[in-house]
Amino acid sequence: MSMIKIKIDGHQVEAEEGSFVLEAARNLGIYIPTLCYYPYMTPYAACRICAVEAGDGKGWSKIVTSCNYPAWDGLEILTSTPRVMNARRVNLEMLLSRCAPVPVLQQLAEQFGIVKPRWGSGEDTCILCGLCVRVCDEVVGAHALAFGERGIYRNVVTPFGQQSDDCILCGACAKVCPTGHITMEEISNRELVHNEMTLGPNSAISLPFRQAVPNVPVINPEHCIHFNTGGCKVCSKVCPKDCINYDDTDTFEEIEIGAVIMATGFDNFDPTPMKQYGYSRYPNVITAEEFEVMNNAAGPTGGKILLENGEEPRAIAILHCIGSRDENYHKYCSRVCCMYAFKFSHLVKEKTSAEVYQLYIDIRSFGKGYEEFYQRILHEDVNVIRGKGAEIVPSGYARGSEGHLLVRCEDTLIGKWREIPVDMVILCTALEARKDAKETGRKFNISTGADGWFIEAHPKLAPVSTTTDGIYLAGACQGAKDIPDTVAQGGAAASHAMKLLCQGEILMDAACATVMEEYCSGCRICNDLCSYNAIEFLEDKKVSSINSAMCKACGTCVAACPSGAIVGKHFTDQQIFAQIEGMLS
Amino acid sequence: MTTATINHYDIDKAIGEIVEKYEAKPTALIMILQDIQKHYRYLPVDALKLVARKMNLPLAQIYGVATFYKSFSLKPKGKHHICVCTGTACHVRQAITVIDTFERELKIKIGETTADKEFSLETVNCLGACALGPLVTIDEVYYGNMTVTKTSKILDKIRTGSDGEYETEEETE
Amino acid sequence: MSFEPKIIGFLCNWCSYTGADLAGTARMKYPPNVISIRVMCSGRVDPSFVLDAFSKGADGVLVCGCHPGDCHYVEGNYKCMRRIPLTLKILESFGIDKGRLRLEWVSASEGARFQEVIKEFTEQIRALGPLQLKEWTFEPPKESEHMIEMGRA
Amino acid sequence: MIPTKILSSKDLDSLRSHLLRQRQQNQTIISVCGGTGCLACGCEAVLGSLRTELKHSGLENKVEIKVTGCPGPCEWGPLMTIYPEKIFYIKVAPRDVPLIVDQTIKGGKVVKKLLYKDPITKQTAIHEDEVPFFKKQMRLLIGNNNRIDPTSIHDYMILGGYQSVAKALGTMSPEQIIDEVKRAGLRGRGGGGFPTGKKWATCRKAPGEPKYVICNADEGDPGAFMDRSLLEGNPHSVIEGMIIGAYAIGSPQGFVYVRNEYPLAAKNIAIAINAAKDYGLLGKNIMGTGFSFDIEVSRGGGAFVCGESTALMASLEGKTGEPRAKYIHTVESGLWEKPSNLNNVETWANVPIIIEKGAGWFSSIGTKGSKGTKVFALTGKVNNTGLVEVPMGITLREILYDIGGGVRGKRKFKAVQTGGPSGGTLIVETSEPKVHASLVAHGDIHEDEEIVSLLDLPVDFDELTKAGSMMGSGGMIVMDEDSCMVDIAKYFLNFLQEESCGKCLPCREGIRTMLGILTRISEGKGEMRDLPLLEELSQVIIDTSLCQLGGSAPNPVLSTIRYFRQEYLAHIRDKRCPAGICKALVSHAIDESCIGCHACVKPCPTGAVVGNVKELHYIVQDKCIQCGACYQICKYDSIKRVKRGDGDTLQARAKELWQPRAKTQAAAVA
Repeated sequence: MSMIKIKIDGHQVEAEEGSFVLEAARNLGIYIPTLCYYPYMTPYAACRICAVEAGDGKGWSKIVTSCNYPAWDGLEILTSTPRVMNARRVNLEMLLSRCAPVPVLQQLAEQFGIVKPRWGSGEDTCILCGLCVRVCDEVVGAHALAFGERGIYRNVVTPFGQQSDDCILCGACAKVCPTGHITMEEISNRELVHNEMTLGPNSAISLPFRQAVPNVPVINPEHCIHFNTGGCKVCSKVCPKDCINYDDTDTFEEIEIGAVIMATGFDNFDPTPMKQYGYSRYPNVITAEEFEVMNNAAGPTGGKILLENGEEPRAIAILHCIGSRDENYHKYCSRVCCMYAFKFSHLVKEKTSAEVYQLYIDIRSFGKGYEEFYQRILHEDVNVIRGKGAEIVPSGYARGSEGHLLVRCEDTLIGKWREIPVDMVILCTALEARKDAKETGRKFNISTGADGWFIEAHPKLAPVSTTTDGIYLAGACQGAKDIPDTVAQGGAAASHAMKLLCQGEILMDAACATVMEEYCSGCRICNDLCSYNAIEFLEDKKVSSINSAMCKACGTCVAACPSGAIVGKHFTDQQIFAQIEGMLS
Repeated sequence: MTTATINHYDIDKAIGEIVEKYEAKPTALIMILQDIQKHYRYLPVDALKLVARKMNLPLAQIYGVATFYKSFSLKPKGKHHICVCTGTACHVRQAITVIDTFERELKIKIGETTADKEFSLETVNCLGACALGPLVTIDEVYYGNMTVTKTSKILDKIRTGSDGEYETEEETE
Repeated sequence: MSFEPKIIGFLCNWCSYTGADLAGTARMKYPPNVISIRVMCSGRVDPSFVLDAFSKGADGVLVCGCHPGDCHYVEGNYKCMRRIPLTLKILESFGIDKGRLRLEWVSASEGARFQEVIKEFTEQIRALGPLQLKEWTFEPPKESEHMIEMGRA
Repeated sequence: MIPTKILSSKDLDSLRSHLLRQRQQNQTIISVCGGTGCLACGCEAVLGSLRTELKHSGLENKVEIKVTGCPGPCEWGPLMTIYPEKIFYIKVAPRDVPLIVDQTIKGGKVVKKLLYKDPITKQTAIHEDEVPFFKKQMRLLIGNNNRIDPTSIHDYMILGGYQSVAKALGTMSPEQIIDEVKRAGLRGRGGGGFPTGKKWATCRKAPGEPKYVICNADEGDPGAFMDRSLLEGNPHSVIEGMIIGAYAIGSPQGFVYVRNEYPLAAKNIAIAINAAKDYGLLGKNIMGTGFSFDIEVSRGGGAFVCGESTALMASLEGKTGEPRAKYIHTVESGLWEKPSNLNNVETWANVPIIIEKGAGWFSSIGTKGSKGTKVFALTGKVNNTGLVEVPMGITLREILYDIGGGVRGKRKFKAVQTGGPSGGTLIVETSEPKVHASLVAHGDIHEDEEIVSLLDLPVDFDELTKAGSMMGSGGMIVMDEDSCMVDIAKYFLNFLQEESCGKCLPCREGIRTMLGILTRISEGKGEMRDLPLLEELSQVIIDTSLCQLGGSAPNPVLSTIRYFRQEYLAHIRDKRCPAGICKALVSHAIDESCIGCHACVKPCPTGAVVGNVKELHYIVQDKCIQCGACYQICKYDSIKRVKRGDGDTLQARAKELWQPRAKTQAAAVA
């Protein structure tokens, strides 16, 4: 595009041919009021407030709207002649006579000295600038808003006034509306859908979580408009350093490593199959993890403990051992539930005035300071009942006062069958191995036990190393444990790994296989037999040879060699024959 | 096709035919809506949603067009559709008195439909027969040189259902 | 007293041997007939070991390895899985009943399963009775028609 | 051999001569006008009885009936012309048909009753051109209307149709055609008067393919129906013009955007397009010249704003008819941002004539600035309502009095309004004392200065714009003293408020505000400061409106204030409506000229009129709702519209002056 010269209020300036006069004026710092103009959208020129006088300097001049008037060579613009100021003032007065309460108009009115429009004042707050309709069409690409009717009946509306199913709740229209006529319906008071209670972000661009490393915002494709409709890209326009890259995807890196520490963690047991507790059927029956999220200040309720309908609970029951110490689910004890259950009741007592009932089988306060914490909780008058929670039933059936949940259990200490009315039930669900633990284990050559936890080399002597050397275990992936134990294991695994890495040379165990060249016929059967490809073929000597550093001494090649040319040290054929002979004699 | 018996099966077929007739070209959108208006005497909501889907245009654009142009209406019109011409020529020949009479007789305002869905009253800007101002069309039949008295006579005639040929001779013959 | 079979067991060090050890530490009871030899991997078991065991008077041979995919050396047990059927064929040609050799997968945590396998195999061998090896005489293999044609073609 | 496809001008001539041979020379043809105007007058009934009558007398295969377009004088509908004698009958009723068949068809005699009778000279005219209404006209475009059946292409070809296409596509290059149109001095007939040749040239040069050619048949102006009769009566002339224009500009696709309220026009143009396609005059490789061009009809949805070019194009794109700023002209970026050349129906219809008769002949007609003829729709309070095609340069007085036959009834002429709402200016007799006083009060002229009466201004784009008026699209509404100027201004603003698209603020809010002020004035609540306020608002609206609808909306208000200032003052100061239209300021009363014919009693909806036969009647003031029924019925002009509240004084005075009249005197007045 060629550059041309134009004059604005006497200032000579260079501009691109066809570029809009308003931008040129703003670059020069000349103030021109606008209402329906927005930087990233094609100018609509509906409010006419940005009117200026355009002339050719030789007598011809005309009032034009600067936001969409294309510059041409020799153009002269006057932004504050009496005719222009009068035009803006009367237009503003006419708009005020329809939308008196709009703050942005009142500010402009002061500038132009309008006290009260001469034709009475209407109460409408929509100035029909069309920004919302255009942002939805051009930028977001959802086409959810439309101009209805025409003339003085013209209004901005979703088709037929119903909630439009094209609308993707991006909120762009509410953000762009200059008068606040469009407000986002208070989304957060949507009722508390428990199974969506996550700490994860739901806006399009955000930090994954507060302390994320690197502490850099990331685009979430499922919420971002660009990935849905191909439109928007406002973030790349506003980013000063222009570092938004839309086609950045996960990449696979091949890295050379010396050791691996498996710290893949655990999953929470999903209590839905246990029908008697009614999880996901009664909204106020939640799992411990959800209660934890509710307590988190960054969580959906901002740290407050609330029921489904947003009120505060009056009584809460905490049921221990849901899914653990259970014949048909997990026989092992998850170790951590008792202590965090007490933490929960402490939190409930602190944050609300609710009554707390804990139903346990045996209290496992095994750690340092754990028992003292248990005694302290007892003194905060938490009702502790020895008896596993048997069933949860909405109290509508029994007592007529709906809204409650009835926890049915057998209090073995007093030998009575009890029905406790509560508002909320927290299930301390078991810790179980990751669903994909088996595949991950197979990838790293470590086997998983019956419960899915990784198997350590030895339960007592080598709890953090595995049968495969160089691969270590840390944390709950090896078995349910709480934070102190996990941290300790982490340290141990790290030290094992460091030992391996900074040793310089490594101690090889004696057993390995070697090829006796005089017997080797060069048949190469053993070459691709070894899964550690420790066997290569020497072209010059036409014989195979085994790299002893890589050989793991499994002996498979020894058995496979047709001419018996490979000797497996410490497990030679003769030794085994001798053993057989010894056993049978 | 009375408006009451719209059921989903034939609305889909009917809209499909109409859209097909114009090969779903955007330039034909207004003509498609006119055919629907003629077919149902108004634009039903689900018909517009179907059009939006078949022509893969946003529903917002279809709604904007349906409410912008005067010949479309989202509410069912009356059985007899009265159009009073308010062109300048007819206005100068006192079309206002005719409109006032219609509004008085039918007890509705311009643009409305009587409760029993018999009559809907509308004004239109110039039907192109200015020689016969003030002019009224009722169901495509033209009634020229209307006066206050003739209005009530025609209404009674249509109410009694005898759509006999109406003499339009000049009263002052 | 009934016939007490002598069974040689080749146990892979990482899975079956550890499984046996687990059965032991769990004080599980199983017949003592199986004498186990530890090998680093079931892939190490050479068919000649099996034949040597039979020739030296073993009544049954049990080979145990890790479950396929669990092998500490990745594919050792697959190799064994291929060799055992060949060995069975050889045993057949020697007239030894195929039931006398068995391959089992026992993982490190399956102490109970190891106990089961031992009990069951011992009963099986007891049922087969002691192994009487006949004097081995060499008969040349019959010329199959196919080989004859090949020769003539 | 009769060519089914026209591949060259030779085929055209052979087809034309074949058609002429087919039509025996002196076969009688009865052409009945089937335009919307005559349709409204009941020409269907006339045709019906004509067909039955001919069947009875066994003449149906000897006499041909041709249903034609509108020749012009809708006032005298249903019209009938009998060829070859060219006898011209007006106001034919179904019961006159038997008389016509046996007297004129069989006997060759003329039915005197149905001939046109000049109201003043009482002279009857047998042939069409003897009628004074047609004498002063130069009917190039609508002259052939009563000789063409719009649904048959053959009638058009017989009259030399498509010769210009053959000539243009065959012998001329696009540049030559554009140069020919430029030299002819053809200017846009849509009201703007932009030189057509220059427009085509810019569109041809503009980059961007494909280019579009659009015919604006939206004709939203109320009181204008020239485009309707052209499209209904002679669609092929428009198509021929578009083919030549498209060839000159190099456009493969054309659109005809027909107004929703013209169903007959849409039908006829569609039939014509298909007929042209069958003959290979439209579609691929027209007449073997390699140029292919297709026309598509698109119907409007009932929006006056779609007459504006950018709004029309938005409507064509299937969107709401919202205009966009014309800083980039539509000839460079119009329909789907492609160069689009939009012209009015009448402009396209002129093109074949220019090509056929040449630019020299065309520029000989009309004035220095405006060439050719212009079709006006003369309506309102004029005797001969209808289409008038006159050469440029004729004065408005000639149109109004010589052609229009003067003001209807015995009322005095007040003003004529041209250009419809988007022109909105008045043309008045400035020599009128009241008008002269108003101009002086308005400060336009000094006390003694005399200016040329606008009626004597020649019809010319530049002259009219110089005088502050405007040619406009052609609507010409005559108003007599019965029209109240405040009401006329209110009517136009109300029309524009309904038709405004509502996009830009000055038009949407400005018209609403001004209408509010005018309504207050018409209800007697006006204040003196309203007039300067109206003028201030008008200036801002004209300056900042986005399109011409808003830009020209204040014109009616400005020109009514300018010429009829004292009427506004009457409404504001004396709370009186001189013309008796503004209901709030009027009360109906009966004066002494009432002869007691009792006609006004029955129609009164509220029974306000009281009196028995042959005696003086009077209107009960508080019951009367000023509906005007009695005013329309009274033949003796004895119902007066006086200032609100003066009704009783007038009726009291009438009671003394009234004395019973002998019956004979009453008959004389009828």
